[in-house]
Amino acid sequence: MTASPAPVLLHLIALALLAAFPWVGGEFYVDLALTLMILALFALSLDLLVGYTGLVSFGHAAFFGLAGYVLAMITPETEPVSLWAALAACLAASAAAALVIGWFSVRTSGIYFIMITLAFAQMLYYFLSESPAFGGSDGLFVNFRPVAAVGDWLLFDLDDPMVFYYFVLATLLAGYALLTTILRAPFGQVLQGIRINEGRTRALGFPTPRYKLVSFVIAGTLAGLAGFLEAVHTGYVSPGHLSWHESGIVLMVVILGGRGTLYGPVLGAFTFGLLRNGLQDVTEHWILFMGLFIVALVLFLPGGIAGLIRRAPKGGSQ
Amino acid sequence: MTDTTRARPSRRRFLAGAAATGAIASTGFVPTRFAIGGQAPVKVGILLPYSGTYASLGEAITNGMKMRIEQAGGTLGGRPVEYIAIDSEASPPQAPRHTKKLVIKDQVDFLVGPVHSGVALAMAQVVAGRDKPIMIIPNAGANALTRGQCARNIFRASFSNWQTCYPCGQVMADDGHKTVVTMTWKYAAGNEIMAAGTELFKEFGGAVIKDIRVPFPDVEFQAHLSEIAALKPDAVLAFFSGGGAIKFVKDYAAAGLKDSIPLYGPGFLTEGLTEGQGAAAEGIKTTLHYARTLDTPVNRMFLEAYKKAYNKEADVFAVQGFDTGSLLLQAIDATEGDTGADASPAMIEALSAAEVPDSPRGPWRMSEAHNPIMDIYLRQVEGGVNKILGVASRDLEDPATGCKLDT
Amino acid sequence: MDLAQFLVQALNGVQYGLLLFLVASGLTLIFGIMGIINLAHGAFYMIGAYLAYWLVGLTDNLFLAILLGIPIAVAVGLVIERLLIARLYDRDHLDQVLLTYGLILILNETQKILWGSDFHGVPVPEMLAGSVPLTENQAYPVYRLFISAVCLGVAAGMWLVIARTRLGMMIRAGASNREMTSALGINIGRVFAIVFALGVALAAFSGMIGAPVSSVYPGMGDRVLIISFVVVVIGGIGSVKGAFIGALLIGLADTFGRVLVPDFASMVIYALMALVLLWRPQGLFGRAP
Amino acid sequence: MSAPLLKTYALTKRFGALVAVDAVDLAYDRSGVHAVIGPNGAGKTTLINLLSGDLPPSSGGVIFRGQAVTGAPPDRISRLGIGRSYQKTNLYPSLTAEQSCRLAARSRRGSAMRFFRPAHRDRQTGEAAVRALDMVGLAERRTVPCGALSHGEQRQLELAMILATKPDVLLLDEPLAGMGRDESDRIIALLGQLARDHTIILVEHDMDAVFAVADELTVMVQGRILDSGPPGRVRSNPAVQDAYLGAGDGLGAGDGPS
Amino acid sequence: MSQTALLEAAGLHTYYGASHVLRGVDLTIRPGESVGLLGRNGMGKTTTIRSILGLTPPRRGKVTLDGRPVTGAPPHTIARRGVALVPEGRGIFPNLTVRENLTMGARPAPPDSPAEDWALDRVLTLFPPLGERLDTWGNLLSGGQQQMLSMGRALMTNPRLLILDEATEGLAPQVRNEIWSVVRAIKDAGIATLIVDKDLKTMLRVCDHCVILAKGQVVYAGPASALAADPEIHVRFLGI
Repeated sequence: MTASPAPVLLHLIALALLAAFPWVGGEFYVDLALTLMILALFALSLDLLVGYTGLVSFGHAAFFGLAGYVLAMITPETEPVSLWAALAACLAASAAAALVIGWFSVRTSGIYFIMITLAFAQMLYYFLSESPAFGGSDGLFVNFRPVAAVGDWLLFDLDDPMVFYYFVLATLLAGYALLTTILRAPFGQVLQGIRINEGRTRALGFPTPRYKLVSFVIAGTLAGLAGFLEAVHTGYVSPGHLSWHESGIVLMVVILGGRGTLYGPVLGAFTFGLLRNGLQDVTEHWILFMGLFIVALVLFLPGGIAGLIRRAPKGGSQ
Repeated sequence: MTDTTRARPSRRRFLAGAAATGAIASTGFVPTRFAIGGQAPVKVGILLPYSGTYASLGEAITNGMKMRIEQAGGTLGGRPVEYIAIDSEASPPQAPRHTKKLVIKDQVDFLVGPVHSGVALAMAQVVAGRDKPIMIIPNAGANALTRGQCARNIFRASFSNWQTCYPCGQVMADDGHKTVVTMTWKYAAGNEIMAAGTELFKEFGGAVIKDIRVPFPDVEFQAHLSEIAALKPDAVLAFFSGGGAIKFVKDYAAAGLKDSIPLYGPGFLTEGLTEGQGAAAEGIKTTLHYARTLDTPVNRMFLEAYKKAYNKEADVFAVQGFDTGSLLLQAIDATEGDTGADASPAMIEALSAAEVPDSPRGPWRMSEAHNPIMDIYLRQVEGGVNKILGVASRDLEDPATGCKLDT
Repeated sequence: MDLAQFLVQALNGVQYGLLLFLVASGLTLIFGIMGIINLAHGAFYMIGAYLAYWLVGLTDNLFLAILLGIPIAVAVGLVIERLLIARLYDRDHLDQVLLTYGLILILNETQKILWGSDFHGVPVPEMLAGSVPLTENQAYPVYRLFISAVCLGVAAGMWLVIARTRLGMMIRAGASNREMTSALGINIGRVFAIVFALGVALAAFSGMIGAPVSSVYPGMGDRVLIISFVVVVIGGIGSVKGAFIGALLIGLADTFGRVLVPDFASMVIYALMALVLLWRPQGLFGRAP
Repeated sequence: MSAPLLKTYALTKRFGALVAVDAVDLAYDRSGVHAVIGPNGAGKTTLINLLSGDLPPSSGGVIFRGQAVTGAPPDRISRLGIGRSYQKTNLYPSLTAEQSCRLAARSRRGSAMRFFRPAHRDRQTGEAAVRALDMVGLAERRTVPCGALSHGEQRQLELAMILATKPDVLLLDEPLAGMGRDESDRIIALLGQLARDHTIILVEHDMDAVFAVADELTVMVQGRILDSGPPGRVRSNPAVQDAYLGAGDGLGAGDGPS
Repeated sequence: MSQTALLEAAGLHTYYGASHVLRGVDLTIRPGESVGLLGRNGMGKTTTIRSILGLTPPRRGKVTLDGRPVTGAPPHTIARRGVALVPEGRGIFPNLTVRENLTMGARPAPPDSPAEDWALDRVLTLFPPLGERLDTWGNLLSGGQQQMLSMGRALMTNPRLLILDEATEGLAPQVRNEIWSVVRAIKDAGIATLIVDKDLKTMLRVCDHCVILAKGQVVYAGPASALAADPEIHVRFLGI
């Protein structure tokens, strides 16, 4: 639960790499890195549930996609919207949705939790894909990136790809730092208690359903933040963003990277993304190799990629 | 769809900014025939589904396009062709990443794709307003692509959803039907096609007594077939595609409805699927811009060549791929092989005025909104093939409502 | 809706429900009884459909194709269980999720390599090709009725095997107390391998028998996967009876949902699942945890 | 005589056909060790589960400080001041002893819905945790993950975690099972101290320990109370002896040593 | 004494995770012999049984059946070599009927075995109450009936060694008597038994040998008659 020196060093190296990347990466790879940072943030948010609270959600894309839809709906056709207003609206929407879905879902556990989160996400998916007002199955455009202005003064320009890159990086860092802080705080300690042994935690006097709900809302809101960034990035949202495929992919990323660590999902996002990208370049049968890779990983590397790192320096944090 | 062309400057500013960011490694260097002695390949990026439900469409389009270019000597403007294909997975969320890979990393000269309308819109968001590449849509029919979302460098070689079924209304009215039930999947293409198909029908005084919408991509139709049986309309106008179309047509016939309530629809309902549908498809009338049975020398040669090259029957998607190839040839011929950024306006101009006389579907030309103006045929399944009864609508042009191209 | 319509739709609902049970039957065994979260269930179903297409092409006879296809599916199931699944019994459920997700990718691509990407129809066997009149203008396809009968047969067969055979006893015993079962001299590993293979065979069988009505195409397993989980979870994990009743309930809810609340038709089954789980978190016939 | 601190009336728990706890009436005063003994399956653990809120009773009820708490969730019962230990070691294997106790102590510092200040900076919980570990003799081992503690140490930690929640009533389900003699002695002494100002309900098989600390002894058999009262008297009850050593009549009395 | 041991466990060290439960347990059972395993709760009796059966394989030490090592073998192979368990808590399959509980693991006696086969009829003769409830679900039996079922189920595998873990626990005195007389009948039928029970007095009458465990070690091993003669040991290691 506390960082030992080796991970701290690794974190700094990773941060330096990401910060320096736009200067050496080339336009496409910079854009890819951006996409993967957003995926990493999305995966981090799910890891709060899967890895730290012991709740496996199979509907997490609902919050990711919903935030994008809110951005698309509030962005006027002909002018940009304020970044602050957009952020507030998108995060509030995902938080509210997470509160409602979570309120129902945290009463169940295990596989039933998986299925009930799936059920709610599917309902939202169908609602959006069947409502012409929300663009139907074709989705919606976000015509303008939000403007980060204070009064008339433009703070920074998200249309500038470099600025946007660092904006995403900063958001990812902020999310990472927020989760680190929360997990070290009493709240996070209770969550981990719930994951390891919910019955015992309840017996110690913590009303665990309430903690699970709050965790669900935080995770949903962070997923919304990632979805907001994705919508700003691509300028396009579709019901596909809420589909169970996307929920499945982000769950895979978390498991692949190593749940229960914060660096795991980030590594998972980059591994998954680069592997997918690389395999698509190399072979027509990339899906086959992706599948073989995943199967091999489960068999030979339990605990995901983070398991490798944890195994290397003995006596890590957990 | 709304008009978003005025919104484009913002996007373009971003993209221009991207190119201008000095630190970004790519130099923007574009090899042209003049630069490297005519040997630098023309890069054709392909973003089509090669996995999942739509994989066969992706393959047919690719085959058709490559065949057309092979027939023209295997070169574009005298330069060899490098195809860079990516599996779109028919997934809109993945589309921006895939598109950027082709556009930014591979610096393709032309971008061909996709099948899925959602993917097309996501691609358009990346491509629109750029000088390069020129995007040619070989299938996706979303009306918006050549209406509100139309763009200078985006062309469609296939159809708008509206076109495929607009003549249906007249056909049904001509057959003497007064009432119709529409039935399709509850998604954008279904809604657009049904709206087009009933437009004329209503003008002729027909009534739509129910719009049945099946959750996409569900193929459980039984409850709705019972509804239709109870409603007893004069006709049913339906649109499904692929496996869903096979199943729908079979279920419709098996429910005993085929003989009492005739079935109409856009040609996708039966095109290339009659083998799987068998006798259930007999008698269904559809409208489409193509039919395998089209008896023209061009089409006969096309079918024969395709069969020879790929050991498979060509379908409408192969035709759309073939015509995409024709457009690529015309574009590059206009600049004599130059694909540099400066050459773009000339290519766009050529494509905007393109006429495709040697299409298997019959001659067609490009509209101002970059969508084919073409004949729509009335077809009926007879003896397991879509037989052409005649032209349902000659030189049909999509209304292109809301398309404003800054030329 | 008049009474006749109501009855017709009820028939549709029951018929659809039976089909859903068939489609979910393999998952009922693997997930419901063994507790393995098998995301590849839909992929096995799809492989079954392609096997039917391929073997019907060779033999021109669906029933012969099914007879040939089932041993293939059993073999595939056994190999996968021994090589992969058997190593995961003691692991976290999430490892099963990840592994079977990998299996989906492998099976999908295998399908594409073996059979290509085209859509295929499989003809209804001639002896079952007709329809029987139902109302003045609607008929019911004989093959659908045949499938319903097969579904009932499969349900009865599953019930018989589980309730009436020694293997069934071992399966139930193993599901309730693995240690005690092996302490009585039962090779529980082999029992689980057989159950897994049976589950795969059932998934493939439903794909084969359904091929003439559903047609055969890449990605057809996706839809089947989710709906199968819904069936098993609504019915209650570990209960074949629950899955059967759950499937009928979903079939009826879905059918009447389409007719009565068409605007929300696609959400009905998910709403139903959410409601059932809120009312009885362990499903209709599941044992309380 | 004041109203008892913790009282049950006709407390009953059925599992299907089995009546695990059968109309039990108990009343516990403010302090002291109240031992509950009986053969396995007598319903002792079920009784603890009913008192702690882990199981809702089938009928009857529980009254704590004059307030009905029947069916209250375990977290509420815990916050009211009833802490419990588990028969089967029930810890956080990946947390250290100190982290576990901190978590326990945290539950008495108001809501833990605190998101920003690191938990380890909270001096009070830290001190409470260390104090609890010290009381059970685990202070030296506080940085060891629970999973790596010996069985006996894990039992000690169970107790430390309850102590860290500062309960008034302790429900201890076989706290000495699997402890070494030294560890047992230490815990027995600790229970003796705690009994001065805590109500301890002790389910235990170690009879030496029970007789060393119990102020009152209750014997349960088949869900019912066989006898209850001062340990000396209860011990001499022949029915109780039979329940423990067997009546010796298993094969007809008289043909063996007695 | 000249006979080879049916079961021999030597120097068993068994762990649950990091917790070291058995610290070198030795145990020998000869064919047809009845051995009592005694000790207070938590001293390692059940763990000894689990180690022998391979349910919790020992980390060190050796288990042999008829002189052949079975250490580390899976439980089902050990069971098939003639060891049957009547576990603590009875381990009845709740979702199997009485008949199914009995027949599921049934194995006929080996053809070369001199002993009479324990078939369903014989088991039902031994436990008449089960015969009346053959089609009842296992979990609907009373405690005593469940115990009979558990024993009958074990007998149906035709074991040479029957392990009884707390077979009379939680039963009414009258039912306990019935169980004990069956235990003796089983012994008389030539089946070796390993018995864990709290009823010391009866144990001393039934068993030939007794072993007392404390803290994972054998603290007493000897003839039951010797133990019976030494009440001081009872109190020290077992009693109230």
